[in-house]
Amino acid sequence: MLVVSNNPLVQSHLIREPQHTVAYAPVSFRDLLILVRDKVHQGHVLLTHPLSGSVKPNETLYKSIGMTQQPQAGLCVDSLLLIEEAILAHDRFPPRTREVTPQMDADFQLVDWTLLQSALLSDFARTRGASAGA
Amino acid sequence: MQKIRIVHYINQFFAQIGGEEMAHVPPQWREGPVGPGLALAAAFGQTAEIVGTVICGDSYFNEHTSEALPEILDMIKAAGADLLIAGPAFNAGRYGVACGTVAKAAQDELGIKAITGMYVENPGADMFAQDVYIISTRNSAAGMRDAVKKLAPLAQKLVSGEPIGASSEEGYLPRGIRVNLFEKDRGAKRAVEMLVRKLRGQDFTTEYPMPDFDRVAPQPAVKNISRAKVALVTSGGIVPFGNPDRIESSNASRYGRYDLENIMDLTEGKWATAHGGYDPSYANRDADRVLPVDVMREMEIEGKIGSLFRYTYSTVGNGTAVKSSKAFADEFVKELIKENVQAVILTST
Amino acid sequence: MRLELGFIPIHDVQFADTSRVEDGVLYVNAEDIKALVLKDEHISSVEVELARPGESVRITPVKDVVEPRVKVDGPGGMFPGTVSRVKTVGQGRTHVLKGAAVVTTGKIVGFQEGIIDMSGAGAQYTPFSKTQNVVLILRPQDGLSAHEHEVAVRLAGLKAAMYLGELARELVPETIETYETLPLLEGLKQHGDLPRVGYVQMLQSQGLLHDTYVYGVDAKKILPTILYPTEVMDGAIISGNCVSACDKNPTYVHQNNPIVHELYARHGKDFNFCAMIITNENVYLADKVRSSDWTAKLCEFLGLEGVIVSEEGFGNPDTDLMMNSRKISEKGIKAVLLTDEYAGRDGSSQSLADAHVSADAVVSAGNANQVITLPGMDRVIGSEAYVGIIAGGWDKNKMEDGTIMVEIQAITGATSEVGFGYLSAR
Amino acid sequence: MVKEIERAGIPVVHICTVTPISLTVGANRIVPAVAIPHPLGNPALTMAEEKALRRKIILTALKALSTDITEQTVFDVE
Repeated sequence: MLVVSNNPLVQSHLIREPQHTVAYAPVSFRDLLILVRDKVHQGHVLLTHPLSGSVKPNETLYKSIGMTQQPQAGLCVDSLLLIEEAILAHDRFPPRTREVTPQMDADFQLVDWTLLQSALLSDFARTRGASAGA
Repeated sequence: MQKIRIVHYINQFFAQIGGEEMAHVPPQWREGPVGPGLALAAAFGQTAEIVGTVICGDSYFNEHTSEALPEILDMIKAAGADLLIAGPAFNAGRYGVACGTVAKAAQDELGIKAITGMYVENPGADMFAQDVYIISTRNSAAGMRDAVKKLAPLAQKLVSGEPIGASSEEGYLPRGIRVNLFEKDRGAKRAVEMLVRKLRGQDFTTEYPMPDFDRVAPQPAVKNISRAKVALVTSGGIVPFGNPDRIESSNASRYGRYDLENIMDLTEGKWATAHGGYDPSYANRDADRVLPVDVMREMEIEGKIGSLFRYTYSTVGNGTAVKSSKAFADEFVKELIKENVQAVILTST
Repeated sequence: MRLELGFIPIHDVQFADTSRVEDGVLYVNAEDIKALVLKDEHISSVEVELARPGESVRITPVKDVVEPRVKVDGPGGMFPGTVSRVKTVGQGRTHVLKGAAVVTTGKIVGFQEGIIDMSGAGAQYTPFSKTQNVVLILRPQDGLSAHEHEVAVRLAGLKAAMYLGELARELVPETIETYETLPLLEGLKQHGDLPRVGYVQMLQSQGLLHDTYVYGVDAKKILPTILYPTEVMDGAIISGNCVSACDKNPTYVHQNNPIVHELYARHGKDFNFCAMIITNENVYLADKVRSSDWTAKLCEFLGLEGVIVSEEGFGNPDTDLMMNSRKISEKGIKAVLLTDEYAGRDGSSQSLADAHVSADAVVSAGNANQVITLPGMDRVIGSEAYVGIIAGGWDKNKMEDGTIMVEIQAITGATSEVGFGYLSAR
Repeated sequence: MVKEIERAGIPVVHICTVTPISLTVGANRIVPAVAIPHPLGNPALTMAEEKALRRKIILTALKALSTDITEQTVFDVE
């Protein structure tokens, strides 16, 4: 899985797992969604939902999104519609300015990581199953 | 407390001047309530007074809007109104459009409260439901009593500035703005009731209509494109260099209207893109790659189209950003119609 | 499967030396509860407080709410697979301390949510302003991971509710309600002329503070499956989620699932309520596809003609909801959806992150972005320190006079997507 | 935008890179474009070739406007 993430905790966990590639970018939540959209245009297919979790887009600072490692030929339209809708949904939540304590920052990272972890488990089952069947 | 001063707008039919044959009468002023105004006045009781009634023929209003509207607004203003009530228009289309137009103008230009009433399928309802409160009425004047019963309390709330409840509570047509309310039955019970009705094939009303599934039937083909005036519109964000209207780089809240007169080609340094989603260098080097003015001029010269409309409209949006772009289009489409544009080419990235 | 619920109404809660129920009053020995909870070495301290309807009390951040119940007859115990051994439940008799609730609070993450106001403007938005609440304030051992902390708090609430529920074992219920769902074929024989109806419940299943458990199994690992609806009344489903508290189902709401109850109310009259299907809301898109495929398949397999589908959460679950709607409709089955809305503070934004034309019958539980001013309270159980940073909280929402402004999404159960409340939007 | 223009009574053709989005937003006459940063161009070509390509797309659009349709239709550039 290609994980596009602005979450340092995700990067530190996945760096030890060669089956995953982390495209780490220390950017805003919104810019991360844009980054993912650009990758969709390059042919990568979304594997996780860009609005995972209930922490609202104007609240958490972190997002990690799973995509296929390799781009496919041509654009995955479902992925594009999904990421475009996610960007629109993001923009509906008014920006907030508030102090994020180090503890909160760590917690936002942690929750984002657990959301991604649940996807990694599913992805492991799928890709291992596929190779066993091949 | 001082009585609310109401001006009532009605058409020639409800003023008992006459039917279609009298629809040409220009605006006139009568002191006090007329026709349905009597029922309205009764519903308000001591809290309000209909100080006067503006009467205008439906044909006159719709064919001479630019003259009729200022005249009507002057009458409303001169009467020192706190509130304008228009109609209700029930299912009368031209009357509905007139009521919506007058109510919106009273609100926007005179700064007074305004309210009207219509049947949901009245074309005026679709045009004005987002701008003015429109009481949902039956499709004929037989629904007058019912309409008045809902109109008076909502009008009073509007004037006093009390919070307005949800459309289903107050009886107005949904305005696309979601308002919370407490229902009599809990959600689970309402869901079961809705399911039973759906299973039986009975009428039910969804509490949240899905957005944007309305489809517009295709317009017939342009009969002779080689004589047609064609307009160029884009969501690709092509703007004069420097972005004078400061159109935002994504999901813009504004659009620009730009003059193409004597412009044969969009050249680098004069035109650029405001779009921030993608690499802008291609469009900045040659904006015709997004807004094909150069080729449209060739088409004009070769007689493949009649002419290219003088202005282009440009905004930034991805295909799915329908909400704000809908508002822009509603605005600029008026000019397209006025200028007799017969076809539009819309380009998107 | 047939279950009797025996209701013992509770209209007051008091501390006492011996825990017991007398004349509708729940007497609680706090020391007993503390000792019980502190058996878990992950919990370092626990305080017990009481909150009654009408009091000037705010409970926050709320983790879970649980109803005290006890199984007096029939297989298994309350909350099977967690604090009781695994055994299929939902038959026999269960006693309920109706009107009482255990509320757990304690900071697990720094942006935690959930407000229950026992009086004032916020009270009408949460069903738990009307219950007699025994509140546990739980603190973890130092260095405990957030995951273990969540488990410890979750189990503490269940154990306390078990303990209080046990007080009802020998009591004579004031009223007894019977709920019965027959095996499919027998049900068809009995109600052959009525339309076959089911309930599809979508469960939040994504990660820390976003999980739900079914007989102890993490719901993200289930395939959609079938339950007798009475199973949930014995605690087959429990909550492990509380983020964005307005539309998450506390365990109490699972125990009292209002859709189950409203379907039973008209079962055998207007339709044949055949079964309940549970499905999940995973992060991984292939899981969403599979689960919605299976949900539609089970609906078809059961021969259902109509279903109610309830969502849990906003954002990515909207995608699951629309997949379910589309696939169930494509089977020719009529569906009614239950959701809440995020239409912005002014109500003008599109309410859901996804939409499908098949979703033509939707019940709305209200706009969670609605802003509300809550009065200051004489007593705060837990801590208000997090109110400013919760999803519904404003940045500078604490006014000098003690009032706070929040979106109702901060209020526990405000926009319940199983239709527990009365709030809606138009 | 496309629906508002059409609803007002003016036929509109949507030249759009991602035709499924165009279908989703309710365009009736759709002509596929080249690529997102340059829907009516291709920087890999010479200026003359590029203009020829743009002409083809516009001619297809004019053909679409001149064609009666009853449902959403994608007019491929030949």
